Amino acid sequence: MKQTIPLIIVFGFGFFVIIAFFIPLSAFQDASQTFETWYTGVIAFFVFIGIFNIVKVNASKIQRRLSDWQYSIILLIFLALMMAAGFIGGPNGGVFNYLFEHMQIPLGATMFSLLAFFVASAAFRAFRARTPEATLLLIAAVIVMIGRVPIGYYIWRGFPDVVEWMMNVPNTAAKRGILFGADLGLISMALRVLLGIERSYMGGGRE
Amino acid sequence: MKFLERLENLDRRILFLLVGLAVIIPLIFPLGLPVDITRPVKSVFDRVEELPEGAIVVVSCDYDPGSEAELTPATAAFVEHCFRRNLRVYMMGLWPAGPELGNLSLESIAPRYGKEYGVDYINIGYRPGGPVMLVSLGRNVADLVRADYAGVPIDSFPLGRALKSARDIDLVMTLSAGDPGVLHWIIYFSARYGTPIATATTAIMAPQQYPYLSSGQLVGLLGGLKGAAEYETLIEMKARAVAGMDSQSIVHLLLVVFIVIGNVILLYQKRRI
Amino acid sequence: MLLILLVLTNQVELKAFDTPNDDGSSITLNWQADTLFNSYFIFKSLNPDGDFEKVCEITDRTTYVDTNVAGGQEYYYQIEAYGMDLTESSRVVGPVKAIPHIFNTARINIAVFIVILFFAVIYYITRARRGEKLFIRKIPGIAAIEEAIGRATEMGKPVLYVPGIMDIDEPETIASMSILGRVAEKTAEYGTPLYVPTSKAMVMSMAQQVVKEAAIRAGRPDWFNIDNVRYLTDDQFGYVSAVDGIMVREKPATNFYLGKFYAESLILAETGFSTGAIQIAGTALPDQLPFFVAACDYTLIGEELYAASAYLSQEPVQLGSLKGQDIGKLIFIIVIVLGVLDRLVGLDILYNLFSTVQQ
Amino acid sequence: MSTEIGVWIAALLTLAIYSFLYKDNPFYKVAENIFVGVSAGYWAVVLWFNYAWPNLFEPLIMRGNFIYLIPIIVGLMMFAPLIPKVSWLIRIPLTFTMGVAMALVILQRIQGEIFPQLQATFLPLIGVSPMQTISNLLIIFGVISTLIYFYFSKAHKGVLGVFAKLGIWFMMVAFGASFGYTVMARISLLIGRVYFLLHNWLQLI
Repeated sequence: MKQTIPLIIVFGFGFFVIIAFFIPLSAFQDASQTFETWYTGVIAFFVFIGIFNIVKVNASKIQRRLSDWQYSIILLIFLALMMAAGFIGGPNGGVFNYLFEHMQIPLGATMFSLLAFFVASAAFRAFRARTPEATLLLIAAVIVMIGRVPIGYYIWRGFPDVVEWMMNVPNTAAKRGILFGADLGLISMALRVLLGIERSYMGGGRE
Repeated sequence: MKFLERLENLDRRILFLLVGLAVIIPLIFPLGLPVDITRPVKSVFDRVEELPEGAIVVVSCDYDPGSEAELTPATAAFVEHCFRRNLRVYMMGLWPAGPELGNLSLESIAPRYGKEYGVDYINIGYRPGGPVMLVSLGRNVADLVRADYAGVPIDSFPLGRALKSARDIDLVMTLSAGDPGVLHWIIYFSARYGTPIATATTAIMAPQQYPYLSSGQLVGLLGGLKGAAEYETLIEMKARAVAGMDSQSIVHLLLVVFIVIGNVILLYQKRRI
Repeated sequence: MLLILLVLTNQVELKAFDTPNDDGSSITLNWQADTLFNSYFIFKSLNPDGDFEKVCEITDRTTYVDTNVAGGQEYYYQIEAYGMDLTESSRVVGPVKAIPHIFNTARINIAVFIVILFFAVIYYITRARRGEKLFIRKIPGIAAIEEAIGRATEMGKPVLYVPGIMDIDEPETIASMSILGRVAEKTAEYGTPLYVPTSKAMVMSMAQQVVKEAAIRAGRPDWFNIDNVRYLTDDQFGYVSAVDGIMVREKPATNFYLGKFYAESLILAETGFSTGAIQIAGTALPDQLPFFVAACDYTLIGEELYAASAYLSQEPVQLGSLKGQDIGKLIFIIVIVLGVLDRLVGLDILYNLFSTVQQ
Repeated sequence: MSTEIGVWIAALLTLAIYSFLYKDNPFYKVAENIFVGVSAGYWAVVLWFNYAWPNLFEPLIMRGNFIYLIPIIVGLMMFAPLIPKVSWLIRIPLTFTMGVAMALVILQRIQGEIFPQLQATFLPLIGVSPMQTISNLLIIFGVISTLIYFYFSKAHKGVLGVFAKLGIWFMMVAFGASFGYTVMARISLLIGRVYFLLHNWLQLI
């Protein structure tokens, strides 16, 4: 039962949605639409088990005085503050927005901007002409890097066109090939999942 | 050749420091290098130029503060252009924070052109639901949009009444930083209703859009801050994006120098073996 | 003379028909008229000479979908076109009625495509199930997964498994969960600690199940520590900041990044590199592949990610599906070649066959 | 210098994150834990108000649509693992979500990605400029050889091997180009933050 019911659910809902896609009758369309709404709702609702997990993990860290336990207190305080602000004052409330604007936004943007540095260190390390493949990677990267900025245009007026050609031709070709392959892999995996052949995602054993 | 060996094991924090300086210095002391125009940006510009006065352009702010640095300048330049051409701007967003950020641009630009809220532009705010929402939006706007971002009934605005379904939209501009975003507009909206889609994306996402550009599923593309700088140049209003271009050039050159050094080290090592 | 010509050419040609491929809730009107007209009144009636009621006014196009119809009821339509100082009526068309369709014929191309692909996969699964040996070549990135776990064990350090930042409705995440099952089984066998920080609560729930069951399968239920599979935050960069923290503090010997990634890919991979970990990445979409390729030791590219779980399982049935995928690729290649030839001779049959825009 | 507290908080947090580039330190740890706490709370609120409430609870509570009890009960099964006896019930919401999601994904990838992309690969070889003909041929070749690289059930030898190798080359050029193309974006982000520090906080520019 622990295996069968979940497998029936995956099979039933999956194939229903696929079939409903081809049947314009309102009964099918409405049911399919309802399942889609439920599914977005259920996914979102799950965030509360996440919050529960954060509290549990951090509380036990504090209780057991594991290393860096003091920081867990900070985490829990700000979590409580943000949730209280949001659920009492609503998602447009003043405190909620203030914390979002002056803490979450700059923290996110700064974390994101670390990439400027990491792009440099990765380029320094990886772009070395060790093999023919690595050489292609290196040459393509350097051409585009220079051609994309105004100074490239200064050096040679044809640079932007070369960059555009590289993006349009080899880049498009390889990415399209990867996309096709990935989509096939995806469809085959989705089918294995729907048919219950692949069940390791739910910890299920072999057939 | 001890020097090269030292470089090989260079503490990457020195790289980090150099990158930091290369950004800060040109911002304080600008160089003013010129900006060239690429075709995907020109296509967006031309499409806007071709639209008749009063055409409705949906501007979808599908980004958040994380990519604000790249997409706000593009939003501002595009909205500026729309107002200049007397097009009507219908703003929304697939990301919660997007329309709020977009609104800052609207509010600062509209007064300069004497545009009136609800008549020449409107902001219907964040629209959750991604794909499903887009499909129903194209089918019938009224099903989905009852009020603008401030909660005022949409029917009380002329522009709110004018847009009923995908057919009334002349162009969609999505400022996209990920999912849901430009891909969803293409797959769930344009593929179904045939509405032309233009986009401004973060530079990271830009290469991914080329297949859609060449297949005609996208009208045009503003890639990253560079795209915004090009658009600023096209509408002859140089602002924040153009200012950042100097730092860009310097850092790019710096990176190329790093790469050259890396390869010199490699050559030296090869010769020693 | 001129006036008569005008009148003659100004005829309005109206067509009304049941909207194809809908659930029987609308009738579509199309009309052709001279460009001199700029607005059209649409009238509708239940009988051809009864009282026509005005439905609406259209100004900017020459098509209208009437959704205010009762199923099975017959309607008649007429249009009046207005220009500068011209008025012209179309003749009455009808009867038309809206009929529900049970199959969306505009999507038949998609249906056929799905059936072919499903069939290819199922065919080879069946052959494999009958015990036929199917050859699958070695995929370097996948082979490296086991080695990397072994290395962590030798060094007595933990393994970090990052399943991407998206929820379980993304296929990459599901693929990642399947691979996690195999990785957890191995680490449990060796008794190596396995950290799985997640960015989505549902992924956490699923990963907990996967790792727990894997521990039981490996005969080491005591090895499973539920707090090692935890939720951090839904926020992309909040999540990254915490995972970076785990990397520099716990110093895992092996980092797996398998799933759907966005900009965080390089932040993770570079931080991981600085701690000296062996790194194996895999993602299906091309966006983040360049960064993983540049900064990680092995990268599973596109389809390889989906193949990994089938490959690692070494179950004949799963391997059979890989062969099915190869048939899919063959079909793609043939279709592309035919499509190009088709355009070369100017037939455009295939081109139209792959159209998806609906009216 | 700015006199706004909010700007100061933002600036200090920004610097705390940058300190990680030097090495892990208490400032970073504080910023990291604030970040995780604030953002987890933020998303809980956003997901509740934008998805869970309107999609599940509002129809039940405000409109009395009792069928919505089903998804809510299914959702509540997320807590099942807390009770060992029924812990397997967690599989019900997980499999429900996956079933719907997998089906949607298959359909949309075919309709929105595979079909248009295949169509776009049927490129004209005549009636365009010679340069365009060469480019189009290259695209067609590139797509095919990349696909061949992913061929699993044959060893990469002979003709297949040549194509697979070409496929790798195409991918390497694409990866290099994408990497180079995105460097800009990354620098833009740093420019954005430096602009904030210099303009909004220190008010130097």
